[in-house]
Amino acid sequence: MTIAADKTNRIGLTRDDYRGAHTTLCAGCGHNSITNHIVKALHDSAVEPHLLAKMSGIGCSSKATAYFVDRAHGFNGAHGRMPSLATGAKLANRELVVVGVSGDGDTASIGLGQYCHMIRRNLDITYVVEDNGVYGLTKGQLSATADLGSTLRKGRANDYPQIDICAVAIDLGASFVARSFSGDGKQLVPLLRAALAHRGTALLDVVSPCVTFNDHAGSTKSYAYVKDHDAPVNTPDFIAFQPEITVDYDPGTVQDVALHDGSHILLRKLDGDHDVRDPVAALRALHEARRSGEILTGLLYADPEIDDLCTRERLPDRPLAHLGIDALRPSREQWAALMAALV
Amino acid sequence: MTIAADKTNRIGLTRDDYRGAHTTLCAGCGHNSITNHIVKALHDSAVEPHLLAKMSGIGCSSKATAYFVDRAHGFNGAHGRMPSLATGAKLANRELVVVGVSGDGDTASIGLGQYCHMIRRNLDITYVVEDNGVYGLTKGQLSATADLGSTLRKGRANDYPQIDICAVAIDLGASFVARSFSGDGKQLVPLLRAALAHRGTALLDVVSPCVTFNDHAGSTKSYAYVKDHDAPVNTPDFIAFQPEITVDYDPGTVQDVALHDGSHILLRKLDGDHDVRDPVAALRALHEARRSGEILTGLLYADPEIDDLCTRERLPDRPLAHLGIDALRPSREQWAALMAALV
Amino acid sequence: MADGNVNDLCIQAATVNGSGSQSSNLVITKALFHMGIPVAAKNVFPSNIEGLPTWYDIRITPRGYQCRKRSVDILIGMNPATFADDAGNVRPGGAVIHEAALPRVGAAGREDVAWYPVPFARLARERIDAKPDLRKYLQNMIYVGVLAELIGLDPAAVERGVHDQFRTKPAAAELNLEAIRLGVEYAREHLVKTDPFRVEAMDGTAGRILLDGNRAAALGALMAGCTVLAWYPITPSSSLCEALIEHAQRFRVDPETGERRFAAVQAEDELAAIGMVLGATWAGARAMTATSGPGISLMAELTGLGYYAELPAVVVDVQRAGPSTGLPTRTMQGDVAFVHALSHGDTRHPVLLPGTVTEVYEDTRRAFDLADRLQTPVFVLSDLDLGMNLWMTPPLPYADEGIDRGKVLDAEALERTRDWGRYRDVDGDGIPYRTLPGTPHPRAGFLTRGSGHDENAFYSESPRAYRDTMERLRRKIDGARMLLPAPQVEEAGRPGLVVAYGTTHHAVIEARDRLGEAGAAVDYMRVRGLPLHPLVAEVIERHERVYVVEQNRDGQMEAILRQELPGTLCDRLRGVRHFNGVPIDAEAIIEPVLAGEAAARRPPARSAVA
Amino acid sequence: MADGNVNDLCIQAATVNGSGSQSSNLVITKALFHMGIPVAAKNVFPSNIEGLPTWYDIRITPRGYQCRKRSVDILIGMNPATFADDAGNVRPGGAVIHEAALPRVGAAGREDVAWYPVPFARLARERIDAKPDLRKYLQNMIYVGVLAELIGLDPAAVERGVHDQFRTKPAAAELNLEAIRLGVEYAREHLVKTDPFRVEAMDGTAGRILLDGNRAAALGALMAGCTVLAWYPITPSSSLCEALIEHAQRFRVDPETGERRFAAVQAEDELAAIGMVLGATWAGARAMTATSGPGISLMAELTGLGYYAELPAVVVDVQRAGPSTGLPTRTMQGDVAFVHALSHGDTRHPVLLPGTVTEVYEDTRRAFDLADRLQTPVFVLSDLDLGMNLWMTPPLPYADEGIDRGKVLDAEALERTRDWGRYRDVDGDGIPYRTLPGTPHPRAGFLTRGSGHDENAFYSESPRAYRDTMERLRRKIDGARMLLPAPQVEEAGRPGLVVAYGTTHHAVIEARDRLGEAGAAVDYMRVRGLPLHPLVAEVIERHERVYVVEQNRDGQMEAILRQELPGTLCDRLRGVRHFNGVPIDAEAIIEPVLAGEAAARRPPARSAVA
Ligand SMILES: Cc1ncc(C[n+]2csc(CCOP(=O)(O)OP(=O)(O)O)c2C)c(N)n1
Ligand SMILES: Cc1ncc(C[n+]2csc(CCOP(=O)(O)OP(=O)(O)O)c2C)c(N)n1
Ligand code: SF4
Ligand code: SF4
Ligand SMILES: [Mg+2]
Ligand SMILES: [Mg+2]
Repeated sequence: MTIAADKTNRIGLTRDDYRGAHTTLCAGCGHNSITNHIVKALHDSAVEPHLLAKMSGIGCSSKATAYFVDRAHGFNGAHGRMPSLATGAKLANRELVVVGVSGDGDTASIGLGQYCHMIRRNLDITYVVEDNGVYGLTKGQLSATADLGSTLRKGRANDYPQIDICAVAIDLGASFVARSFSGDGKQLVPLLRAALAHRGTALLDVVSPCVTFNDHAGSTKSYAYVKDHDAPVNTPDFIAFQPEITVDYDPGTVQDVALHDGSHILLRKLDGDHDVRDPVAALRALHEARRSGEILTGLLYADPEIDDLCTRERLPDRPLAHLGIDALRPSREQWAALMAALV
Repeated sequence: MTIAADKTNRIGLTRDDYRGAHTTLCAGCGHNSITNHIVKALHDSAVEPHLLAKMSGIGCSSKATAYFVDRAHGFNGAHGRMPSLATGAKLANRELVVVGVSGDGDTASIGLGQYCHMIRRNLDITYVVEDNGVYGLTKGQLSATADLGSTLRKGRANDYPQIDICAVAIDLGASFVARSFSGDGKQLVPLLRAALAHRGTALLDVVSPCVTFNDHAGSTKSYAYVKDHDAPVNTPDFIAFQPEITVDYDPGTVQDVALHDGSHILLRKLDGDHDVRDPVAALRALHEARRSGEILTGLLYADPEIDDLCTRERLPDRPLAHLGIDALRPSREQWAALMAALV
Repeated sequence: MADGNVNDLCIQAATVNGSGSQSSNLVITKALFHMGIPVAAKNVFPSNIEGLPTWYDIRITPRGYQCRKRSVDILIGMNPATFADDAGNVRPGGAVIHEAALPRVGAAGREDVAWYPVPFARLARERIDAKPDLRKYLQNMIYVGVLAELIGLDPAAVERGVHDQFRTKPAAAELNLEAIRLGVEYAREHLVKTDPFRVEAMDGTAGRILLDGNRAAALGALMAGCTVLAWYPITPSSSLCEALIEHAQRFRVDPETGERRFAAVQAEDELAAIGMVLGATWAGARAMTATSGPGISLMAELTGLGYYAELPAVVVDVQRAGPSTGLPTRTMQGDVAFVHALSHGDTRHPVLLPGTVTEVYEDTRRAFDLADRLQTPVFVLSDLDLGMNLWMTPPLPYADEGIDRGKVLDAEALERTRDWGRYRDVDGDGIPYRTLPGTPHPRAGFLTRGSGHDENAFYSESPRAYRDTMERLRRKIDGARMLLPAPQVEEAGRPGLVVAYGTTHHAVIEARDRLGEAGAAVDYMRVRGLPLHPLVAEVIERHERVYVVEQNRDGQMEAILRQELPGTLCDRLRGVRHFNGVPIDAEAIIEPVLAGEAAARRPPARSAVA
Repeated sequence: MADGNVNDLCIQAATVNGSGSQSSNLVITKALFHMGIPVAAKNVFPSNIEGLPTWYDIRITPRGYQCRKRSVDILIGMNPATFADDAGNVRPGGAVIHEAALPRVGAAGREDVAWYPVPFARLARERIDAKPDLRKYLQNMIYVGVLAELIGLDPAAVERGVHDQFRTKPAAAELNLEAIRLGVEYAREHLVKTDPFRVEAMDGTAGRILLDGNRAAALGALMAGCTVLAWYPITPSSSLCEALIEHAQRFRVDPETGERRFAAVQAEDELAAIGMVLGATWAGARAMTATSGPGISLMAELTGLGYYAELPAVVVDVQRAGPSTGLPTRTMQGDVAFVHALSHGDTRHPVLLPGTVTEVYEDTRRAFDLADRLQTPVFVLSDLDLGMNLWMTPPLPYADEGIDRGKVLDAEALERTRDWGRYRDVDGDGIPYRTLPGTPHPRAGFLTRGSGHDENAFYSESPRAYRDTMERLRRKIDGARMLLPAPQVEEAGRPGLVVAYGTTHHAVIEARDRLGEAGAAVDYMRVRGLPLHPLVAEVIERHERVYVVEQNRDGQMEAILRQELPGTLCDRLRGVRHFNGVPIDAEAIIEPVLAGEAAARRPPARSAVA
């Protein structure tokens, strides 16, 4: 353990308190950078480690839950099935801050059905897809997010169009959709913090190069390609809820999205007219970017008004998992009446 | 067997030659109407019965494959897994004309992943979703295509937004996306014929009221609701490939989509500016209709240029299933060389 | 009229589904019940919504047998498609009430039964003033009246039955009563009774209720404090989930805030359903799902995750017939072996085998305790017969005991524990201690995973850690033998023993009585859970011939017995198997057992010489 | 130096994965092979891409044993994380070549082994002119040179090994050879050999090739005329699919048009993969998938569909360790029971159990014939050890026979058949005749379904139709007993019998020799398929003690045997089980068998008195 040179956050924890086991991923893997950004965001947002639930599927990316916040509970589940595990966990204990880490194979291939239905339910989760366009852990097969025509290291070109998980999410009525790049902490950390503050499914599709299997020329998920084709639509700034602070900005250049917990995400518009409240505009931008080979990053769409799963299910504030048996059984009288009515 | 009063089609068959077993669905079920429209379309398009492959999942809708074209082969598979069965069948024998019939539960719940990946691969199939917003066969639970707020017969309101399988399909790069209504044969039959002529996945989301579980006030998939809220974007006319015929039309009001086999689908525009070649426009229209409670029908989007699965896989014209073993084994010489190279 | 024909008959209504006949049949069932006459009802229905043949058997026996009877005494023949076949099943001397318009061809031309033609359609058309679709339903209600008149149903009991059935719709009740009166009247005026069957009020249903197993299981879950239900509709388990939702809605909603102390999610499929259950139990709730065959197959992978990562889960499998889609509305005991070792690799899951409504209530309730105690998925194996038919049963008892949440360490307990390891076998029972997410203690957190791990829940590929974990898991599940219900044994030192489980029980009860009357009495043991209780082998040991009766083709329980019994005992096992989708009846047991017992009594040498 | 140390040793390279050591190990393996020395290589690698411990065992025995050896003669210790443990496994008198910088603490301080420290890192840094990441790889190549010098590898053979390994990259070959020379040089100058191990060229590999089972299986599929592969990547089966694609690319592409006589689809998951396979075989192609444990679980539902709708399919299960994700890169025989009865309801699937590279080639090839003949899914059970390790094997024979497509009626045959019914048992073997979609005949069409159906493929809920179909299916799969390979039996009238299957074979071979030397010779039977061949019971009948050796915890084959054997034979079975993820070795068998045989020889009474 290194001694924390870090300053402490609102709940008195240092950055080191948010670290996890040593990574066993490849040196240079984008996933490792994302881990670091997650650590920073969790620390900055002062998430209580014991309330954090780290969920993942199977893949190099999914292993990453082991590499941050040792103290928290985590569940490295089964391939493609993390959304259902996370759904159950949140239903059982809505106090948990659920952070999911998945891969593009995990989410867009085997897990696509669960992914879509999680979005439909608007499960309150920060859902990070570490998107490298390949199956890292099984040694470099193409994934469904690989772009049409992009090539594998061994030269095979992809004959199938990519599944754009951001576009699909917007179409399914997602409440928070962003894309970013593992190498861009300045953009990713505020997005992560906003996602944590958002009540609902916050999708972060983070392009995360696989240095071992998909970082060569011909790949559209390589460090070089992303750096060259990154087209940010906005620069996000995250303002945590602090009642006394007011922020001054020019509404012409900044869009302010107020989140449920009183936080704000301020978006400095780069692409003149990108309105994060307009789903069709976001879809248009994504379609156009796809055509031009650009990777649109930033907060693409947000609607903090949509009820999340637990709200829809009208769950009490007290976690279901904490209810005693007396609160759950019908009374003796109710039971007797029930039995009496059964002919 | 009734005696065919029908006239014969190009290959000398009457409408009766395209009929199947007697339906066991409820009287008045929208699915039965669709069956009739399918019979008409297959007859009109003179599909060879023995080349037809009728594929389905499980549900009232999926049973419908038994109720048309007795002579054809069919596969009433497993719940939600029809796309994979159809994919295998087409790979094995690309001469087959594959018609899939599914339900909204079958496609949008358990089968959503396979559905999306079928679209991504652009499997050459006419994929009909008989969409009633409920699970008919299991007695009336809400499905994922039920609109937010629509109510079940027993009064429970739907807390979750619908999955718009047309929008999702367009976002996944589908090559042919249409919506229609079981009661509107004039619109549906030409769409079916165009879908049969189209080489690629042709999605037909056909609203098909369930008279037993979802045809009451409060439902947005009832006969009454659909009749009141049907908003056709175009009136399709199908012109089968006949070299000598030329069609006259005013390009301002009609959009002509030429299909791979030389057929044309002529779309009389109703909604002034709906361009079926523009995916973003289609998405916009769908989003707007959803907001206003309208049901957009007609051909929403088409791109006949996209390669279908068998083309992408560069399969020979001769079906793989018909290749003899000699065409498949390496020669003795090749084998010997292969063995010699293995140290 | 022989007295044996009083309160001893089987009535079968052969109708078309979606025609409202279900209400008519329930009215008859409930009227009999209100007359104090024990009834057993079996609904044999098709896998569609409207227009296919359906049969409803109402069996009345003075001894209260609850199993199916093979032959029919009174047929109510309403379905043209099956009329001839149905008439063929009526026993000689029986009776047939039928739509007069049906052609009397084939077996429907038999002369050894009494025929009561009734022009139901015409009566409905001419005498009932209602909209056409309603009239279609009411037409079937007429046969209730005809039957009532013929066998002597008490009009007051019939009226109560109608009111039970249309509790919330008084107008409908009135219309239906009218239709019934029409039937009574017609029978009185036009039919001459020539059959011997009748019923008389008795005192055989006091202290009983009518209840289906699915609702009972739902009540068990409610009573156990289940707070998360994740499910996907599938016959015949849907009604279990729907009943649980209904009762949670009734008992778990805060009247002021509308808040629900219960979450029920209709998942997108069964993979998601079991995933949600595991996520919920991981986070500390009691959670369950219910499904049937195809759903079980889809839950295979995640059940293995639950086993290896050691998470509680309750899965009720309401079994139906067949591999694949099979016969979704028919019954079977076909998942026993599959469920017991569900998932790839070495796995083994505790299985509860209820045979009655009370048991499926208790077993479902206790499954939550077992799952929490053992930290593993637990299966409750019901079937369509138990789950979807109405059974006479004593009212379900209120649960007096508390619940067992098993070895969970909260922050305080953790503070007292110096050296906690998630997967350490501290107590020698193979069961480790767990903490729940959200526990406010810096040492509470760990990573749950389905990949290799050591005692401290760290990732590990160590051969030793892997083997040790697998050995411990074996010990843990082995320990369940003593936690599961012991077999129910009825022994009187006879050399023959019937072994059965689940709903096969009811046919065994009748078979045993009749075997006894035939001079071939046998002992009986009903297995109540897997892995097997030690008593099972002991009881088998005391018998020479052991008939393992089950409702599947492959003798799945027999195979499980063979895995555990010494060879000498294996050789005593004889499989008796019934697998056509309809519930097993006594004959299916009596015949092979009688043959087996007779062969054993016959001195072998003598017969060879003679 | 004792002669016993010539060509009789086990070399273990303990490295970090992703560091290029795999190439070094393959060069050593191939160099030995080129010297004519029989080798057996076992790669024990982690489930990640870079940075975790990995071991590569190269075993050389004059007798050509191909199983793992428990102790290590020469360790090449390169991994700081495991160095002490690795050193502990070296047998007394063994040798350790190691990175000089590694601390000699714990077992790494032993004095009973020879230590050969080499400053690999420094040598690479100072003496190799390459980019840093390449240098990391080359550093491991140095140990090839050190080892070569110490044990006497023929430089020409090493060079051939390098060229084999870098066939397409001559520049890389040169760089690697340079690194090797560096190692040779260093050893010559700085190390004094004090261990006894050395190798000498011999004639033990003539007519053999080195091949992994996955590639062999792929070649079997190619030879069988498989045209559709649907797969989802999963270790350890991915390389099978990739090999099949590679060879199809080589032999099935029309050089002119680029057309492929083969379709390979990477499915979205295993449910889709098996679905595509069933769709393809339904439409008349030969189709397969390959997967491992979790994938098998996900294929459960559709396998049942294949069984009940009677569709061919070939599924190769390359087994790995554990329930759930388990140990993805370790070996096991843990799916035998699950696969044999995969899916809910009553099901049973033929299973082939190859133990060698040749067998996995032949079995995969024949699985297509079997699947077509029986119209049912057929499983080939390989494992990681067989699939992913290199084995010495004779070249795979070209298939001389044609293929058996089973009972398929084309239009002509249909025309001759008056009264065809898809599911009719015409020949009494339970196997019906099928037609394929696209058959130009008006009577060819029918609807395939997983729901109840009668002989004519019509939808049916008839109890009789259901039962008859299930009975026929049982007969059909029962008939497979005679179609599957017979057990391989080596009998010499001894009272003890070892029963094994799959790769356990190789450890049995060594164990038998050594048991014989210890005066406890046993007979041997290797089961080659399920359902069991009748010979299996016959052979067991002739033995008093039967050791069922398998690589799983629950004795899955033993349980299958118990289901079929008479009780007296069941009592002769004794389970010998190994399940830690590394391939079984001879010791694991010798110990229990020796104990069992010794106990049997000891006269019980005498010892009690003495
Ligand atoms: C059911 C199942 N099928 C296949 C696998 C094998 N598998 C492990 S990880 C993985 C894909 C990983 O790709 P991705 O999700 O993109 O993660 P990455 O490694 O690229 O970060 C696969 C197919 C599995 N574990 N389970
Ligand atoms: C794996 C599996 N789960 C559940 C079922 C039960 N089931 C049969 S049909 C159906 C839903 C049918 O709904 P839909 O697809 O909308 O068809 P509809 O009946 O409405 O036409 C379900 C859940 C099943 N057959 N298989
Ligand atoms: S293989 Fe790729 S994704 Fe996996 S750890 Fe290495 S670089 Fe990252
Ligand atoms: S239940 Fe609904 S969907 Fe099913 S057949 Fe009847 S009307 Fe159609
Ligand atoms: Mg990836
Ligand atoms: Mg539906």
